[in-house]
Amino acid sequence: MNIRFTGFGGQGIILSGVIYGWAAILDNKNAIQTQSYGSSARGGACKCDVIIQDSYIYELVPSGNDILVAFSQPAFEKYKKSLIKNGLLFYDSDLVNIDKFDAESYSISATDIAFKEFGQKLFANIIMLGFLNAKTSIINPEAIEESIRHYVPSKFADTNIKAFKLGMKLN
Amino acid sequence: MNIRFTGFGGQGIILSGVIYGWAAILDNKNAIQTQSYGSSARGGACKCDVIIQDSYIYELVPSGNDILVAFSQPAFEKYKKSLIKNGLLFYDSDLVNIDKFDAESYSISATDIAFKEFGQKLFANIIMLGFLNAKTSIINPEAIEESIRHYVPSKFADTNIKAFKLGMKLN
Amino acid sequence: MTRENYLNKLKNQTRFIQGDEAAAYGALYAGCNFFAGYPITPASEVAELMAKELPKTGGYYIQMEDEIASMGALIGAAWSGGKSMTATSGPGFSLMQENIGYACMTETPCVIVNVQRSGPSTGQATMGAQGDMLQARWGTHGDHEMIALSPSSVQESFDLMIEAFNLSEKFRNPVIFLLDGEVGHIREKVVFPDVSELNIYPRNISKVKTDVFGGARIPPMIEFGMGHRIHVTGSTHKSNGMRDVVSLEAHDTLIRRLNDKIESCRNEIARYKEHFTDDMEYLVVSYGASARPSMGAVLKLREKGFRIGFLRLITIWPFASTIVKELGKKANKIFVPEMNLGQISREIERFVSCDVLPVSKIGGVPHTINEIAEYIEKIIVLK
Amino acid sequence: MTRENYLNKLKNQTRFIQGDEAAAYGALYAGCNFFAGYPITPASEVAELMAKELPKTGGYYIQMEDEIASMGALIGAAWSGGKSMTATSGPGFSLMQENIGYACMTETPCVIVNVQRSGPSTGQATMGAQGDMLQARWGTHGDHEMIALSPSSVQESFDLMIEAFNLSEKFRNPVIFLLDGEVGHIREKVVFPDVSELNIYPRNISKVKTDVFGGARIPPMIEFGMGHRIHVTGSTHKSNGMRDVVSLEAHDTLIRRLNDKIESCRNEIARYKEHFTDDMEYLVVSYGASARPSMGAVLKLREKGFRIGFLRLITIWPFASTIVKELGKKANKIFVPEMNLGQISREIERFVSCDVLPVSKIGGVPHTINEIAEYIEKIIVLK
Amino acid sequence: MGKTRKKIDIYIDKELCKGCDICIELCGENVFMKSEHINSRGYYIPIPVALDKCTGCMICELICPELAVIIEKSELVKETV
Amino acid sequence: MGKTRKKIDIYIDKELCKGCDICIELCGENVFMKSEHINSRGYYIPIPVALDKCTGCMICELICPELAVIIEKSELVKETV
Amino acid sequence: MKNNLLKYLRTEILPTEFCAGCGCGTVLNIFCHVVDEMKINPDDIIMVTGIGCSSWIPSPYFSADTLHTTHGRAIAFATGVKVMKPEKHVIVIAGDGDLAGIGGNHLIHAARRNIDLTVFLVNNYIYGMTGGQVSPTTPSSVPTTTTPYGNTESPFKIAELVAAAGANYAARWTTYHIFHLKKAMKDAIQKKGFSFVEICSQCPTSYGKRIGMREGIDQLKDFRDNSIDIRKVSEYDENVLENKFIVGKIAERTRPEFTESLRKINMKFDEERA
Amino acid sequence: MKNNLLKYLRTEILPTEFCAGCGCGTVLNIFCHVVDEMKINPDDIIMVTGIGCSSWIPSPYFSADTLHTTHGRAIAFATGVKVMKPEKHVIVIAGDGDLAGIGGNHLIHAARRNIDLTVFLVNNYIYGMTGGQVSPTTPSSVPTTTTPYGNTESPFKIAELVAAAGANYAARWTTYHIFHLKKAMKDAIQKKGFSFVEICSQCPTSYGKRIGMREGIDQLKDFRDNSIDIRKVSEYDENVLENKFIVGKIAERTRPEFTESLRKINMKFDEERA
Ligand SMILES: Cc1ncc(C[n+]2csc(CCOP(=O)(O)OP(=O)(O)O)c2C)c(N)n1
Ligand SMILES: Cc1ncc(C[n+]2csc(CCOP(=O)(O)OP(=O)(O)O)c2C)c(N)n1
Ligand code: SF4
Ligand code: SF4
Ligand code: SF4
Ligand code: SF4
Ligand code: SF4
Ligand code: SF4
Ligand SMILES: [Mg+2]
Ligand SMILES: [Mg+2]
Repeated sequence: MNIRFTGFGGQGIILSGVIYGWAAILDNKNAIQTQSYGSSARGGACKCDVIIQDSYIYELVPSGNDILVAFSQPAFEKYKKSLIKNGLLFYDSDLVNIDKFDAESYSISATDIAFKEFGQKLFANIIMLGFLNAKTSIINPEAIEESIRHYVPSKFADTNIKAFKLGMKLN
Repeated sequence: MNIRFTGFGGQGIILSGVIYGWAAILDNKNAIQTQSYGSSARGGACKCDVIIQDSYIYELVPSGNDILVAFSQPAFEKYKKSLIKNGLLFYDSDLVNIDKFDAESYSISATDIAFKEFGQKLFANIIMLGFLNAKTSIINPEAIEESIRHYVPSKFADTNIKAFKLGMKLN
Repeated sequence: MTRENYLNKLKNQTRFIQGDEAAAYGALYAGCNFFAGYPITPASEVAELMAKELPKTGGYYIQMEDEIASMGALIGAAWSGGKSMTATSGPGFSLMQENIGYACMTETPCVIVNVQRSGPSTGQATMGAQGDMLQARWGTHGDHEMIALSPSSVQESFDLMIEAFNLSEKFRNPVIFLLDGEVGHIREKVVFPDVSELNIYPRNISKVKTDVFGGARIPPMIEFGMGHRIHVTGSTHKSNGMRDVVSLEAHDTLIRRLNDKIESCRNEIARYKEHFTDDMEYLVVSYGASARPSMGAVLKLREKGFRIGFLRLITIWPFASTIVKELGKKANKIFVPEMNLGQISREIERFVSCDVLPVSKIGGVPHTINEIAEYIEKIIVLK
Repeated sequence: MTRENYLNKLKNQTRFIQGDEAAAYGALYAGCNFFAGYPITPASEVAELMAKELPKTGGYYIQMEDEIASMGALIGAAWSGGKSMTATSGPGFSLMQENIGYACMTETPCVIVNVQRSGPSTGQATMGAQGDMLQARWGTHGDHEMIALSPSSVQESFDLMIEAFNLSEKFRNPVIFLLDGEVGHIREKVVFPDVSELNIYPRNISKVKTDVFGGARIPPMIEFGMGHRIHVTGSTHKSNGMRDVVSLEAHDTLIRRLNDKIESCRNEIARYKEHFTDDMEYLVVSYGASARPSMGAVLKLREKGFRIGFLRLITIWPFASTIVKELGKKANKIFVPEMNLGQISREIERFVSCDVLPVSKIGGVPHTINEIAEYIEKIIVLK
Repeated sequence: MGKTRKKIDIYIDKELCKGCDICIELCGENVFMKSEHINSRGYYIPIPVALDKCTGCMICELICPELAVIIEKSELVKETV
Repeated sequence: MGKTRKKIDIYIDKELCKGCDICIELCGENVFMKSEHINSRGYYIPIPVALDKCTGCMICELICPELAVIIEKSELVKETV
Repeated sequence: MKNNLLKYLRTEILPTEFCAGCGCGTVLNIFCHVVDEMKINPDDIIMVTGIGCSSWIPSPYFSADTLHTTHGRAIAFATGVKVMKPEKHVIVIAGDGDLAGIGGNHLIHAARRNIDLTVFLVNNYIYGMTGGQVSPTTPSSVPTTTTPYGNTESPFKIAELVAAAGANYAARWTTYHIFHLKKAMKDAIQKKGFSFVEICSQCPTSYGKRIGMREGIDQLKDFRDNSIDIRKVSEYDENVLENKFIVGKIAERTRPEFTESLRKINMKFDEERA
Repeated sequence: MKNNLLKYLRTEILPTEFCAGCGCGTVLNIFCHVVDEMKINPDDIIMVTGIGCSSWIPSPYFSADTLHTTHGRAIAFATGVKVMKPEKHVIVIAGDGDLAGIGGNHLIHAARRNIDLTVFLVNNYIYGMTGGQVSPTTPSSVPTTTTPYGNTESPFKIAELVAAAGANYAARWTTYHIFHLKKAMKDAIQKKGFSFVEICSQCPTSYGKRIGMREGIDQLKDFRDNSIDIRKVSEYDENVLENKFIVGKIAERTRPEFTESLRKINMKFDEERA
């Protein structure tokens, strides 16, 4: 299972991937996470890939993504071709316009919800994670919660869990 | 024919060798010259080797010296073993005491003569060169004169030639 | 005591970290107490972790003005009781070469991490590569041996780093830790062990005054400050350390011993993993990141019925020539997937007479299983 | 005009000079008009002669603060119309590695003289060696090709330097001039030629704006100041010079072309001399200073009736693999006298299946004819 | 003696602007305001809202990190003092 | 109150000396002279010829590049002023 | 309507890859103004630079002959350029890490040699491009990715150091002081011999956030509020000055220029032969 | 009768390999006096050096733990030593080419970092060991083997530069000023933080003969006759000063020392755990 999170640098794209990858491991799977570096990491099309498998991972480059998560228009444009046939697209409808893109797509207005519910756009990613996992059931949600608690500063942990649960409910 | 000139740094040891080597070439022979570098070049046992052959020189290290020229006691002590059996030793009797060294030896009091004749110890080496070549007839003396003129500053050329000729006469 | 406390807290913990970070943790387990470095992609994460964690274990992190100075500080620290490490990538590794040679010549234990990126020159800084495999061996001037290791996973990056320190102490030689940018930057699971269950090779320090540069194939060390007034120089020296820059014997004795101490233990140092070599007709040899799709490809080809074996090199230098020679006799062809234009495949050619076929890929993206499998299959079938 | 006058004065003159000096004169004949360097034994004589003579020919000598800066200035000068050169020895050569890689990556013609001394590290500064043969090939990080030449006499040091400049211009690649301290420091006879009878390869400069980094296997150059606003970078770039540090294609295209431009002309670049190889049973391969006693030994052994041939490598890199492969098929054994622990003999092993026996000597004193002859004879006779 | 007054126009290059707000914050006359307009790279670009207050001091043009501000002055009236 | 006069001895380490003459030239009291004695490395070493003039200023001892000069002071007389 | 100054840039790669609000862009902007106002033909400029965000100002953005070198070595490369092309403006723009960190030796030696280069050091107090490691100009106590517990070192006063090394011209300004900076850059270009301007510049991404200034404008305001004219330095206490930006001209001299001295030697031989 | 100070030397290799009349020997001599008078146990000294004649002062002659490093890198190596052995005197003695030429960057960075090293730079105005090439302290116009037509560059005022880089102590003396020099060396050793003494020293073989001073004593007399006390500098015209030896203390400060700052961080964690 190859998942690519994409968007602007600073939107929490990398964190999403890391949380998801670690959650997979907590869920007794194998996972590898990679991300973009350098000026592209600062620019508009930053990406974070997570490979999740039950067996040992020999393939280091996802030859195609089963799931693409898009948090910015430039990122969507740049990476949409990486989605495999029958892949799933998740995107933030506040930030991305997919036009006539031909794929099974799910969108939520994550940024808007984050801002409205938690006063901070930053939670959009965690909401999306909840939504994504609810739709796909890749990982046991409890593992994800544990992973979130591991990675976010403890004072923000509860809000993040809330955001995650909110995302799950959007399913 | 392997010739080693030795002495203190600054006595003109290197110059002697270079002059002799170039003279050999002017005399249509092959010649290679090497010398010591680094702190040993400044110390008491500086050396300058000249290999002279009629044919192309394949051997870069003189496996033994046919002729050893010694201008200081430490140099003599250090290099006397490099003289081959039946080799010739030339030394400045003002500076070197060969004790019971077993070799065909020729000495002149070159430094003294230089000082007395030319007011400068520095000419001792050229005197020795004349003496050495007269004894051994390795090189056509005219070639040596030409070589001297090539290497010493023109204002000292005549005196050097004189010193050389003086050396030859000491034979 | 702080270091033990620190490691006890880590014991049996699982983490999802980068290969760079795992290497740094491995160093802490190995007893590294000094890190000097200079930032460079994709190795900065090693430094950053060391800057954060070393002080907790009583060690010291310093950032120097460049890689040359880092390598110098490393050596100074090592002679002053430090188990020292640095981390860099191609451009910095090139700059370190002079002082790496000094470390060889003075038999200074230390570990140099080179997280390889696409070169030559600044190349593509954020893209991983395996382009410095031969530089690790020959980058500094003069005859010298080298020890270099290359892990294929984040867990191995941790485990092998402990080995790197051990080898460097045991052989009194710098050890090059050849991460590739790929393994350096991926995050994977790592389980931290109990330090008390590990073999940590202690520095061989002589309490009494003795020859530090001879007298044994690998002489003991004496640390600065013990009152023995030792003399350490990168110039040719006698066994007591005193310079001898003119005698052939001094140079010959020293340099041959330095080379011999590694060369004679080639088989002891050379680590590798063999798979399916019993029945093989063909052999794949790989290492580092490219060993993973290589193994994937071998599995795939075997499923298809090809009698193909796999040799994963863990030690790169000294080269595992014994096993390569042996397997080379059994193989019709050897395929060598590498993220370079065929560096280790050249070394293999020295020891086998069958065809050695590099499966080169450059530009920062690791081989896929299919790329390797298809390439091999085409050649085998065409044959 | 001054340069022509200067060379006309030298024409047909005979001199008794050192290999270092001959290399410097060769550079002046080749059109070198920029030298940047830093003193080091046994290469300082090259700099000293250039400092004295370059101004007479209208060229510029500068002494930089270190070897890194020297190599940098060299490249800057080359892009500004300079035919540029530096001279150093092991420690400085190690320091230059990063910028040598930059010169490869930017296809900058320039000549780097490495007068090899006993290493590793400071070793024995005044003693000659051939210890950097593989460093010349692999010293900088990343995949790259290299051109390296090694003269065996003072006259050849002069002649080959002209070739070095020509190759560097023709292939737009740095050329390493691998003098050994021995040939660098001996004085021998040199005859200066008439410059008008020499082939001096002119820099291939495009007057019109064009791609300087692609479009042809060896694209033309454009000099700074011509108004074409060219962009030169050591990062991966497209054929117009603009950086592309993410795409695999850009890297693959560039690096493979850079390697290919040398590799595909291997046979054109590789110069060597063969002697007595027609009837040979055994082969001696050597180069540089050690080629001289080697040839002496071959002559001696042939006198004794041994059917032994000799191959003298003049070009070291790219390696003369074609002839070595060919002769390797005829030889029972190959002996390789080198003033190192067997560096070129390793490369030979890649191409032949017979035994390759290094005849190593280190410590600054060249082999004697007898040492080589006796070693070979013992092995041949025992066989 | 005549004194020349200048007419000033301000242009913002919408595609170059990265919405850093430096022009907005450093214009001593508060000529700019953040607009609702998002450019293709997702940045909210500023607009001049008080053109008449602009003194033509050039601060905004010189300091904009994207060379996205152009202050265009054209001579208007030659007043007699 | 008493004033102590010192007896001064000067030693030259003949084997260390390189005959550079620095001690000879820089002794303000001209205590040294070049001797006829050549040491084993061929250098003419200095000798103190005017020991009585030596003030014990230590210049020669400190400046000798070969640590070849030793100024040895021993207390002699305690004079009453 | 397009900015007339875009003619000085390689427009096909705009907008820049700099982060929003980064001072590098301002330096680029002012440099374009300088070239424009001085009526220098960019064909007469050779830009040389090293590695870092600041190095991207000339390379790739400014459209002139450009030599993008290895990290820290710009001045060494530029030395070769200037010797062969003395009639050109050879201008180096690079970062604090590049020029004063790894490249510090070339900087002081070029200043000593007094070669006619113009060097603009963009001091953002950090290794920006590699993600925020401590640099030789990072103030004491500031936390960075490699000084998580605060910087234990003190920063260089780099313009003063360059002056002490012998430069013919040295000044310091900030990206806030656009007019002074423009003037200083012109003076530096005009000045024969080694000239140097330290440009204090904001890096919101890798530095600003470490000192609580998340946006470029925050640091600009800091520059505005905490700068002291060098001519007034004596009025302040030394410990007050520690955290201030001392701006102004630090040195101006007329020592002989290096490449001219080199040429004089060659001229001697020209004459001999004529 | 043997010199009592020989106990500080590796006597088996005496006499030194220095040329007759070389200032290196005087520096060695005075350094022995310093150690003796300060009653420092040589076991508490770690000497670090680079490559050059001056580097032979500590290595091999002075008998203490000795780290003879690569050319120019002594200070970098010494940094690693000092961090691990803060209780020891870590002392660097090396030449102008080594410390201010190739090693200039380490010198200024160590001064900035203010690490507690003591550095004695033996300035003989030349690359002595390699046979007399121009160095970064060779005065203008002097002919050397690589400046046959006279040096086209200007020299560093290296002690002033080190002061500008941040050293806690910087001074300059000559081998003629033996008593002042001895005092300055003691002060430098005592001073916490980076301390630096430039020692102008004669090199008859590779430098002196180039300026018509064939014997060591000639340069010593030059030092004697052409030195000016730094406190009296203002009394002289600048062009008079150009060719003078400005001697005295150039800077003394009490900025925090680097290894102490490092240790403070570690102590924080020690406490946490205690
Ligand atoms: C030899 C070498 N070491 C390290 C690097 C990695 N590197 C690239 S940019 C950089 C720092 C740049 O800092 P600075 O010059 O201040 O520029 P900024 O990005 O802050 O503008 C470093 C360390 C390199 N490219 N080469
Ligand atoms: C990297 C490197 N470059 C060059 C040299 C050659 N080298 C040895 S000593 C020396 C100069 C020493 O000059 P200085 O430091 O002034 O010492 P001095 O001999 O004058 O006392 C040089 C250039 C070297 N050993 N290593
Ligand atoms: S300063 Fe420039 S980039 Fe920033 S908001 Fe204003 S126009 Fe946009
Ligand atoms: S020119 Fe000056 S006043 Fe006008 S908008 Fe710009 S900053 Fe404001
Ligand atoms: S100063 Fe020392 S070395 Fe020189 S002559 Fe006097 S005793 Fe001898
Ligand atoms: S101690 Fe002083 S007075 Fe006595 S001999 Fe030495 S220099 Fe002369
Ligand atoms: S990291 Fe800093 S210096 Fe680099 S582009 Fe971003 S803001 Fe500018
Ligand atoms: S060359 Fe100069 S510095 Fe070196 S030992 Fe001789 S006099 Fe001293
Ligand atoms: Mg910076
Ligand atoms: Mg010196």
